[in-house]
Amino acid sequence: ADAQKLVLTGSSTIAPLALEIGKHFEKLNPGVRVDVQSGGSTRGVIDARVGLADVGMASRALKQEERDLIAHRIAMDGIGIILHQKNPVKSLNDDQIRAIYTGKITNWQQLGGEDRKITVVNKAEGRSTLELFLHHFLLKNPQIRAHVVIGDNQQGIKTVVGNVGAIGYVSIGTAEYEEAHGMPIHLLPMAGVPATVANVRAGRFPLSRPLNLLSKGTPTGLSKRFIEFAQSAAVDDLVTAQYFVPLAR
Amino acid sequence: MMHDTKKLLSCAVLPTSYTLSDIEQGAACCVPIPHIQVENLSVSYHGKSVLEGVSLDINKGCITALIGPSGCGKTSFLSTLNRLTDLIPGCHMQGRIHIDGADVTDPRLDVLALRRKVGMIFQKPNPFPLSIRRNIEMPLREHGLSQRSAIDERVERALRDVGLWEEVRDRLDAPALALSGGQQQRLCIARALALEPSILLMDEPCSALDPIASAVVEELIQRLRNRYTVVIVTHNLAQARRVANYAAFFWMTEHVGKLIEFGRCQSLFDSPSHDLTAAYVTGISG
Amino acid sequence: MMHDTKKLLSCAVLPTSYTLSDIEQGAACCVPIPHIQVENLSVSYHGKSVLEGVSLDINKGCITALIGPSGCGKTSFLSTLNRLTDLIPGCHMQGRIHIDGADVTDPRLDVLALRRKVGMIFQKPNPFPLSIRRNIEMPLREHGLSQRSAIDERVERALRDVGLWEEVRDRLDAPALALSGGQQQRLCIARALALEPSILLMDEPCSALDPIASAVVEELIQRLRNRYTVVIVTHNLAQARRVANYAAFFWMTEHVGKLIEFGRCQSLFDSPSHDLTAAYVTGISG
Amino acid sequence: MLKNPYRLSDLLMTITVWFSAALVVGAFFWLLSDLALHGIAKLNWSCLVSAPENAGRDGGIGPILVSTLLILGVALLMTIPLGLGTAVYLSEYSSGALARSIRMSLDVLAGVPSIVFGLFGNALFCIWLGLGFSILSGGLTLACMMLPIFIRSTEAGLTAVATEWRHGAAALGLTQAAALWHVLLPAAAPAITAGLMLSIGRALAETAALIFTSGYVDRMPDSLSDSGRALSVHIYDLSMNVTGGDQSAYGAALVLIVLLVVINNVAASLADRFLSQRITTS
Amino acid sequence: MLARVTGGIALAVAVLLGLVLMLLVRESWPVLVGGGWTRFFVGDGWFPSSGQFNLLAMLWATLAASLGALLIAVPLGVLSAVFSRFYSPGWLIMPLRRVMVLLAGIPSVVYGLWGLTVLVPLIAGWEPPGASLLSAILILALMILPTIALTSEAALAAVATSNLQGAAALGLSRKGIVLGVALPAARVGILSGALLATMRTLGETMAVLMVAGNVVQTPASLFDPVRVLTANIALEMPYATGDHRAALFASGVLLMLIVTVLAWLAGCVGARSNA
Ligand SMILES: Nc1ncnc2c1ncn2[C@@H]1O[C@H](COP(=O)(O)OP(=O)(O)OP(=O)(O)O)[C@@H](O)[C@H]1O
Ligand SMILES: Nc1ncnc2c1ncn2[C@@H]1O[C@H](COP(=O)(O)OP(=O)(O)OP(=O)(O)O)[C@@H](O)[C@H]1O
Ligand SMILES: [Mg+2]
Ligand SMILES: [Mg+2]
Repeated sequence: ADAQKLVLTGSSTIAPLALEIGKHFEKLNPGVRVDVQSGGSTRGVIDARVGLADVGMASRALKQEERDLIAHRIAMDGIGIILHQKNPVKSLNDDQIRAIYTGKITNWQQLGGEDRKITVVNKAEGRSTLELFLHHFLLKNPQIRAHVVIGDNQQGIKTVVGNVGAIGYVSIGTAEYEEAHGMPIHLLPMAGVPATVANVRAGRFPLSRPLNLLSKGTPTGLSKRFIEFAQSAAVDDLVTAQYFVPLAR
Repeated sequence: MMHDTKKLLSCAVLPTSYTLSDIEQGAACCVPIPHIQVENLSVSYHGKSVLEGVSLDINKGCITALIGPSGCGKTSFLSTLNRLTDLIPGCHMQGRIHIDGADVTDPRLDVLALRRKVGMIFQKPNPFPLSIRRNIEMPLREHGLSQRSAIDERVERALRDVGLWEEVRDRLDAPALALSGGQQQRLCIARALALEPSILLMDEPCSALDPIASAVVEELIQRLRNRYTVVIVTHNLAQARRVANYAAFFWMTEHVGKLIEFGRCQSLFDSPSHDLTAAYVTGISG
Repeated sequence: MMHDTKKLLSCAVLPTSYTLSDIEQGAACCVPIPHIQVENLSVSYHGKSVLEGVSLDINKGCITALIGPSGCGKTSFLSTLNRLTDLIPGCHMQGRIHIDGADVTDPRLDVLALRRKVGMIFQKPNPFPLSIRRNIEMPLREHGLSQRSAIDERVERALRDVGLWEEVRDRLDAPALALSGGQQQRLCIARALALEPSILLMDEPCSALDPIASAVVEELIQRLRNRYTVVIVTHNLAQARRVANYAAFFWMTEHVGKLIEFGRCQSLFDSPSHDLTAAYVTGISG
Repeated sequence: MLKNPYRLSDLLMTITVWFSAALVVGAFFWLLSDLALHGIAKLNWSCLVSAPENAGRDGGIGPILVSTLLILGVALLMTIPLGLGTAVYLSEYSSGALARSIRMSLDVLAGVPSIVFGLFGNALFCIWLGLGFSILSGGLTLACMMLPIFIRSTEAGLTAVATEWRHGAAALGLTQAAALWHVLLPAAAPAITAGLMLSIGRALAETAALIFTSGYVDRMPDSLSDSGRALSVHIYDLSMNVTGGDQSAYGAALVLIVLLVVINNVAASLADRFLSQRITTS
Repeated sequence: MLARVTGGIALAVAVLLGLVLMLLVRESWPVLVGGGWTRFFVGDGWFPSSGQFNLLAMLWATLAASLGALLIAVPLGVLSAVFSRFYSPGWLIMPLRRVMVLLAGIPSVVYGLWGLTVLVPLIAGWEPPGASLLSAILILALMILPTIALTSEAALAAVATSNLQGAAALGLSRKGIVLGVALPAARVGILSGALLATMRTLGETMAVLMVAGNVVQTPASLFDPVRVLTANIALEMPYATGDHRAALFASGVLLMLIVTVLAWLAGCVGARSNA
């Protein structure tokens, strides 16, 4: 890519945010273009590694074998458990969640709720939210007895909205927004910590992931300037507008 | 009476296979009993009149040929007799038609029953894209016959009637479209006969066939005389002469068809009373 | 020679509009100069032979009628003469055909030039879905004529030749498909004539037309005598008698067509030398 | 004459047919009214021309419309000549080994999931040919998807042209090219337009293949080598990735449907004009 | 000359299409040779991260969804085509066709979105989880209905009027004409329309992904969530590497094979009914 054009590829979760950051960056640096392509975190890793993209995007921490890249955190995203508004269950502990997801508990009655079948909503293989969730609850994917497997955040929310017995996990920012806009869902606290953006930002919420920009080696030139801009406090309002959690500074 | 019959015979020469008893049974044809009575019939398409003021009586058991140049309304006339005009968008008919005393133009008439009674054969053989057997069986079933043996018997009888039985008996389940043109046309006739109609309308039934097939079908039509009232459109004047007892000559003036002359076949051909008829039957020979 | 001419005339009655000078110009037809020489021709479809061992010479300026029952290979025979067989999948021909001395079966032959020289008219009129003018003009342009005035002149001449000019002169840009059947057929003939062929093949050119249109086209064909070598397939034996100088009778034995008899029209009809011919020309009259 | 014994079954049939038609239409009106209900609020003139803001929740879809049309244009520019050429080859020389293998691979390709086309386009056009994420890559990939549909329907149209005309043209000594140009293609025009509309429909609705080729950038494209977001990708992103993007998604869906109707009508009237010119004037 | 030019174009297209097929095969090659093709049909299930690549459950789901959609859409589509050819009052025909053309062009994402927000909750209220084989079938049926209705209508329109007139002249009722003549005469056209539709159901990705629930399991009831092969590719491809990626491509190859077999079968049926 030429010096004035920056190509970002990767996580579809980060893409809308990166697009907005890119637009602001373009405004501040006339003549510069920032092209954002989505396609998934793995794609961001691969493209950044082979140089197809100047900067990769990954909505998770780098794995062991990906340490040849450098991750630059630009925001946080908390993952919260959501239930339907009509579901009287107001909190679940980790063991209960584990039991639900492994199919040991199949009815809300067993958890003090109504007599209603539990619909377990899980994420598709490879998604970083899934990896985070499994890691936190010490589960393996084959153990999970899901009823619905989803791709992206919105699908999860729409699924829970449409099904009183459903349980799922989604991005907290998104869930807060939808809840505020009248979607019949509610977020559960985790280990007693309420699932709020503020708690994620403060690092109190146990289930959260970093949103990373990736570079091959130490970034230089335009990439460096962009990454620095994306990490600066100047983008905090953009991050908030996309319902993610700005970095604690 | 006897005199009439003779005249008739001299015009419509019967095939050699006919015996005297055949002719004698043919009394129906010789005694003019009107079977179809048409009064002041007009047909229009999308408001444009194509046939006007036709009145004639078609006699029971006789073969009546309709002749005339293309476009003069012969097909349109035929189609009114079984109310096939209902199906043609924009087609409208006026006037009176009585068949066996019932008014064909009555909107409350049961047209399905009418059409069952008045069979129709088209210029281009139009067997359905089904097997030979199904072609005959399907209409029978639709008309309420459901007993296997009765159906099989009727299928065979109809095919025998048209002389097709020997040719197709071991391939009744072959597609009808695999038959030759002449066979297809005979199948279409068999299909109509199986419903036991009393009237058969034929719209140039031989014109799409080669001469041999055409001769076979023509001979078949002659065998239908007396058992059925046949109205046949043909461009082949020689054929009209050979098969018909009565002939009706249509002509078109200013794009509107009219019935010019109607009468005994022989008199129409040999001593036409109208100049147009004379010109047509002599000027343009087959 | 004179004798021959008389015989010929008595068979193919010339229309009243013909004058003696016409007949005298027609020397080409009376002196048998072979124009098309066919030797031992066979045609097969997908390996199945349908026509075998046909040998005959077609004379210049004469009208030769091909008669015979359906399926005996008349159309197939015609199609070999302008190599239209090339277009039919699975069709294969064997034998020799010479036109004006050139070998038609030669694979290196310029078929486009051949087909320009050998015009063909089909049973169903097939004007292109273009305007009347474009139907004639387009082939001319494709054959390299590009001068506006020359084209216009040829279009007019061709339309006059077929007697269509007066009927369509003020609607040359109307769609050809809006013409009546007979007009369409004459347009197709005009289209072929505009290319100035020397041979015209006609495959039942009148059979899809009503008698009046048919008579017009027939008269037109007779006017083509002497100027063109015409090979015409017809099911209408009366027509063959009326128009043709020579006749070839094809018959099918065991699904393979053969040329049974070929000769002067009159002798073939009046004193056929073969039983099959006799049966065909008498047994099944028009 | 009597009343029929078989009238009852006829009545039953009539009821069944009316009921089925009503059911089908009813289901679709449910769907369409839902779409309209959700999306209509988002629709106005300014949204058609302005750029998206806030990840598409606000603002319009101007650049996206432009990208969509450019991608479609590129795809059509490829599809029409290649498709016509191939269809002509298949219909006129159908017996060859090449024809047979092309026909077979076309049938197979009709069944390849679109996402695989996306990966193919990414590998071939973006990376191997170095076009990168661009409108060009997207259009070319779409062309690959449209070709099977377009070729098959054009071929069917050509083979359905009456043999009378083929033989008529040949008998006049016309070259095959002349016959095609003057007679066969005009006569097959309705089938060709139908195939074209089918392929346009498929192209406009395509999501998976475009994410990997024309990309995600929602800026107004400067050239064909710019990345540009297609309308269907926009809809997908709004409904699946963007929090609070549903209403915009419905709005964009409505625009897409209207666009399709407009394109279809334009195509149909162009074809009509072309046909009537060929048929009636000199 | 024409043969050269069009042959050249055809060859170019053939090469292009060949490249697509090559890519599919090349990308799936590692698992095809590495693990043998049998691994797609044996084993505990689909756990790509632990090297288990059993596609059978998804294959059944794909077939069940397609078959179900056809069972609904073919009768409805054909009957509505019959309606517009034989029963509809004249003024209704054009609007009806317009609606069908419109619907045929609605992108699958939109069907999916609608299914997810309207249809799935409806079914969930009846029998959770809602996202299920049934919802996939219904959405697919809705998607292919226009195709089937339009192609059937075209096939019915192509039935020779001589046949319809002949049937009417035999005194057949409208029902008799439709069932006895029109539909049998149009069967090849209807069949090829249904085939087109089947291909679409097999290849459809986004809409099914959004409503089917995507759980890898062999469906035991209509209310079971299922994952079809295309959804599997779309869900996992962006995150897949190595053998996992190759296995996804292999499932693409499998889909293609099914479609090929179908196309071939249809060819046989068409050839037979023409003869
Ligand atoms: N469906 C139709 N719509 C409009 N006009 C029609 C229709 N059918 C026939 N006509 C017109 O009605 C007139 C009479 O047609 P008809 O078919 O009855 O003539 P015909 O004597 O049977 O001719 P032919 O000998 O060619 O069969 C013709 O001018 C024809 O153009
Ligand atoms: N394209 C074809 N493929 C296979 N067989 C054919 C083809 N065309 C004709 N035939 C067969 O070849 C034989 C001769 O056909 P042809 O059309 O030459 O006969 P014909 O004498 O012209 O008949 P008709 O008088 O009916 O026009 C027939 O048995 C026919 O079935
Ligand atoms: Mg008629
Ligand atoms: Mg022939």
